[in-house]
Amino acid sequence: MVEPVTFVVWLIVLPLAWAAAAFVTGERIGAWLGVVGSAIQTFLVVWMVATWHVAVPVIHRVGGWGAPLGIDLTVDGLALAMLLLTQVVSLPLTIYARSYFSEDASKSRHFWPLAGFLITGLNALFVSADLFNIYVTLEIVGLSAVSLVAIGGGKAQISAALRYLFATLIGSGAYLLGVALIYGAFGSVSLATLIPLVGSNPPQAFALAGLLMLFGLMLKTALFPFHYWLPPAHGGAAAPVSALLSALVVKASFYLTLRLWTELFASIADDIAWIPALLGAGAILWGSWRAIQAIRIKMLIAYSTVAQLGYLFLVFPLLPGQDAIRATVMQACAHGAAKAAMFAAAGVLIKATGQDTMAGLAGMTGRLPLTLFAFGLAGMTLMGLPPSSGFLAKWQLIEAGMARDLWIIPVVALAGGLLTAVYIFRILSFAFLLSPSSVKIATVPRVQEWTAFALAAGSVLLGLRGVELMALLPGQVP
Amino acid sequence: MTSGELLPLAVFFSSLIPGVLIFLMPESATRTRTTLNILGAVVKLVLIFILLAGVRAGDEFGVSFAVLEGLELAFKADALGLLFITLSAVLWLLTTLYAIGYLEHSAFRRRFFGFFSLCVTSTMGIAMAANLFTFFVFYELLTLSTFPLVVHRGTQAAMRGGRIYLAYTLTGGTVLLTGIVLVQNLLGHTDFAHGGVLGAFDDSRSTYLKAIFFLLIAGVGVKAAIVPLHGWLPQAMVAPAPVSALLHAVAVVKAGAFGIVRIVYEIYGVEFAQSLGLLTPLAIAASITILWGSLRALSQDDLKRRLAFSTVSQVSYIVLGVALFGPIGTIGGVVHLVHQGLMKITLFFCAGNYAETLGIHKVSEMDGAGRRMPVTTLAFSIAALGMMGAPFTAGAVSKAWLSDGAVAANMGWVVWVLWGSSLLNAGYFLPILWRTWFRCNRSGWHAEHIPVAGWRETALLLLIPPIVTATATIAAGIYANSDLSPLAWARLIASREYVTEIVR
Amino acid sequence: MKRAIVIAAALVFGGLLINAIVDLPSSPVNLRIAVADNMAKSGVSHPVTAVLLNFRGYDTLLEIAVLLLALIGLMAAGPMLPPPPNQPADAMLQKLARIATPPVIVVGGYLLWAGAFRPGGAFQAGAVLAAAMVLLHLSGLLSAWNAQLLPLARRVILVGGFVLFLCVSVALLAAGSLLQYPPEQAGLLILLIESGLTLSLAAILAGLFLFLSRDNGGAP
Amino acid sequence: MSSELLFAVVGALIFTLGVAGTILVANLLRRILAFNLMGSGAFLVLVGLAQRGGESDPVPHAMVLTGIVVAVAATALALALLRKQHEVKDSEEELTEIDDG
Amino acid sequence: MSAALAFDLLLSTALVWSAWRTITANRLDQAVVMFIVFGLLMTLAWCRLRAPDIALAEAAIGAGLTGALLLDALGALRKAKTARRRQ
Repeated sequence: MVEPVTFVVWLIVLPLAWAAAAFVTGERIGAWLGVVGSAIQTFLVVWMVATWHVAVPVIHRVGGWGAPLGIDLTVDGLALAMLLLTQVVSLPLTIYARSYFSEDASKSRHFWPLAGFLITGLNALFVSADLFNIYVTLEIVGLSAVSLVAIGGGKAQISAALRYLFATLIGSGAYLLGVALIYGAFGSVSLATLIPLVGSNPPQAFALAGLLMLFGLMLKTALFPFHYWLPPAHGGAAAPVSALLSALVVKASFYLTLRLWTELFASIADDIAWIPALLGAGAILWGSWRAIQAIRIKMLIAYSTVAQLGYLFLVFPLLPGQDAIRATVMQACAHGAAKAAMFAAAGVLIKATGQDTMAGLAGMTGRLPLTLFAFGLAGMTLMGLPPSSGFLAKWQLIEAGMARDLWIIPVVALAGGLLTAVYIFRILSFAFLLSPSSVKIATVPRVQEWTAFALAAGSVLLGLRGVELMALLPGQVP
Repeated sequence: MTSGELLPLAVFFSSLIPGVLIFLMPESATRTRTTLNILGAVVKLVLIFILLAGVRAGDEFGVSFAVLEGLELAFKADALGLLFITLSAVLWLLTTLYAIGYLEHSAFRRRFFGFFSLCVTSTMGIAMAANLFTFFVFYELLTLSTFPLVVHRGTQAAMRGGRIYLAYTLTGGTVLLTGIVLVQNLLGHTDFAHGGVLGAFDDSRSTYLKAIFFLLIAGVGVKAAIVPLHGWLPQAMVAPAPVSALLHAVAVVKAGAFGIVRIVYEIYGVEFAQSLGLLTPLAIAASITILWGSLRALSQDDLKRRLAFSTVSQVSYIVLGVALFGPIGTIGGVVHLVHQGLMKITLFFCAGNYAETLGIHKVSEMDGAGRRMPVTTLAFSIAALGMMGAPFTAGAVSKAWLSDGAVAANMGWVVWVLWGSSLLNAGYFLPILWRTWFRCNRSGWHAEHIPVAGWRETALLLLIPPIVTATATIAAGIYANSDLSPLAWARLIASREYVTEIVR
Repeated sequence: MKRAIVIAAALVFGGLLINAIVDLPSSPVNLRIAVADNMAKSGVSHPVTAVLLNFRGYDTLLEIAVLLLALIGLMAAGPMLPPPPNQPADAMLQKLARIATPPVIVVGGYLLWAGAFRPGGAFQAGAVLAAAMVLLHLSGLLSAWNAQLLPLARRVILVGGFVLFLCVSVALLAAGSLLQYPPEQAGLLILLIESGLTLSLAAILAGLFLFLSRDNGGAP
Repeated sequence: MSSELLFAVVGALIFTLGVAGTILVANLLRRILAFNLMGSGAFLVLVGLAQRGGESDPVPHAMVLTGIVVAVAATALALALLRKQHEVKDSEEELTEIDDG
Repeated sequence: MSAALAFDLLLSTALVWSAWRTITANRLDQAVVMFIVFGLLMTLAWCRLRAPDIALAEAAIGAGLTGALLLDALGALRKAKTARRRQ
């Protein structure tokens, strides 16, 4: 029988199809198409993961030409893990969004096609093995994300979207010039072709290209201090959009950074590995600090994203160690699920209380226990408290750091955990306060509460059984 | 799955499942919730008796799941764990009964009992943890599941208490985690084993090992409220009485003390810890805590705060026992784990009764309370005397074994610490007894909530638990030498931690 | 201050960049040969079209997606403008537009057909047609589109070419992989795709203008 | 120096100009222009560098075609957002007290 | 030096100059016009680089459509500004 992994192109084709169909059919049918499509994609990817056993990457040669003439799609454990994360997080979010947008058609009409294109872009990006093709996927992801932020149509959303747009355009511009230099230097943009060609002393253009591309990707990942665009965009967008962006979009450019860092630019990476780690530490401290001071719930969550992205970059001095990669993949998945849950929960709370402030949360543990519980579980993952995937990520990170006697990494990770606890419990204690029972709250469909809870529970359950996920990645380096 | 694997899980789920179900039930389903709570507690007790019999007969109970490659969530039900489990389970049942009476008509009961069950579940996890990793998992879960209980009242004061509680415990957790990862880094595992697992290392690593020991003890020391890490305990008094009772007598502080026992005996191994010279500093820290807690208790007028500081002092008896090299000290410490639990929970039940029935929160308001509430006050007196170490009480047994242990470990000075502590205990308990019994109140009970009904001076559910625990306090003292006493079980534990024969 | 830093940085960067470009050894891989060798199998005789629609057709598929989603984003975020005032447009301009449009369409058709063997193709053709539509709009003969109420037919035209392209590439999965043309039908399929794309691209590119534009012919 | 290489160098200059512009220029419309300059510069580098040998190379041509279309898409979106922003500037719906780090 | 190279040098200078003016022109409409000029020069450059396809696309899309969009936006923004002044 044929390897399920070869169906990977369906993960690109399906969302494209339902995006286009949703554009034609309009919001009502479009929503159903989105949900069903995501469900099928999730089933496919789970099937792939379950039957994944090959150690070597699976290659799909688009057009049958093969690199360097054609474009190759490569699926390895890392890509598969990201595909899994994307589908598993986006399925509940589509269900959530269907209910969330049900009342105003003007927004949902455009949400579904854009969401479809976004998911396409992500899936295509994870499997692409061609630098220029990656540029196109980056543009799909970037532009659809910006448009999704803007569908709010309010002043805040529009200015946030513009700021985000310029950030992402500068990022892809830098990346594009890098591609141009590499094509000039080697005459190819296919990773498989390039990696063997990069000798011991590559031309200066190559190093420059590396810097340009990595800079562009870090800007798109909102790594401190390039995070300036993220809080308004993620904090201002509609809840399902914020969830998609925080959980998945920033991970995509991070995934590319990691991939290029360890594969293509390995020769120049080692000398500068401390830079991303330093910025990551800065992100953790600064992001947490701003989150602690935030007034609005979604702003707090957005700054928490800035901080959590820092963890992803902490491991760079430990690369290409497999233990470091495992730690960072676990962190990416943990944060993906938890942050999606948190934004979904925040959306419910804001709809219920009619205000995006912490003070409005008083008494909510009594009114919306399920949502608050989801929020708490997600917070547990972000704090890295056991038993949660966030804890496993932190554990692996600390272990990897200690194994190489890089003490600063565990110290920063642990300190970051405590800072996270400060702002998470800041929200929760508002929710535990007694409120005058006179306060009326709007009713929110249960499905929104439950999807938020499902995501949060997922982020915790992964912490009780991380074996399968980690099994996707190559084994311990001896 | 064999019964050896199934039983520990069953004990675990017997409180987890009720907890989850309670969360799913509507607030109004009071009766179902009550039945579920009590059912869970009773089932747990039954299971535990099966386990007790098995362990006494020398059977092995354990089960483990891989979380990551080379990282396991592992449980085992051994003699030491079962001691803690039994204590928690019994007191859980009583506290549940008490809480049902105490929280009648109050809001958010679903939340309260839900987290209450999770809290006990975490305690079970701590008791049955077979390695430091698992221990840590449930240690932190305990913190999280007790937070909603501490802030249950939802007032600003409650929030403040909750924040302080978290600040201490989470920081402690971080320190503990650091130590644990270091152990993992050193050994590749963190399993508990009789006689310890770190003994293999030679002197070259001794400073490193000492540092790790410091981290681990500091980490669990926060929950054990070792001075100067005890600051959270008096603050957590904002919680409702059943919570204080549980926090102080069973779950939290005991988790800390229990952690110290595990670390000393089953990670380092008491002989190895002695050879590293780690026990004397521990004993000193414990002694300081014992005296300091009692001193602070003297000056507290708020009854619960006085009891809190008394807890600070009493819990360190356990630590002290652990730090006394030799089986006798061990027995004294381990048995105090149970005895202190019985006595302290009695005191908190009674404090709760005073507050609920007569609105008394301060010692200075207690004049004549004995006349109005003889039964409660009797229970209170028994427990208080037990704390002082009066004869025929559980306290006497603990103190006797501890001082003998001190002599055996030739740390004579510890005996003086114990005597000093007893005097101080008398110093802050006798005035209360004097006021309640021998002074009559003139102003009348300004805030009387519950009227007298026949012999019942207060609600029945508030009355039964303290009676039971007070009786147990005496029974544990008088029948100390029977095979079923906590002491007998402590002997069993010690006999498994030491190869040497126990003679006394 | 910031200005000075940025300019200095820009100078340094530009210097490095030019330096890197100037002393660059010749590239080890040369795709021209690969392209030349496979032209016969590509179904077209114009190399750029072969790369665009066949060798790297996947890029093009995703690129259309970018265009489409930008249009949707524009519709989602674009200003909610009032319906255009029907001011009388410049008669001269209208005459010009009327005269110009038919030949422009012819040119578009030619470019599309020419793409197979010489410069040209769907993009150029679509762009030219779009330009014609813009011209018609500016001359008041074609009114602006309203993003809020878009007739089904127009939506179908907008995505039609893309969907056609997608369907073809998926249908070719049977051959083993996405977009794997059988050499003999490659030419035909590419022409089919390109004609679909030409219409949709014209509509999309014009839409980028027509959804936003509100000055109905009136000189700016 | 061949004229192809010359154009590559020009592309480098234009890209640098564009970057500096996008960072320094305050006016958003100008920023959009600057960003387009960045793109064109990159395209020149791509083709010029690829053809520095003198012979024409279809692959970068196709890439640049793709790039131009993507650029116009991004530009249109940016302009739409820009105009929308001007439209809502006065209407005081949801105060934007969004704070950036 | 050959005539071709001379032309290329000239073209290059023009390109850089127009790009520079696009950024530095002190009036917005000037900047936009300069950008369109830049687009047309790019078309020339593409021809010189033997890339007629790109030249066509640049003329139609890069200069043409983008230019139209920019001018349209410019007009709209100016209208909005004057409207705001009136209030």
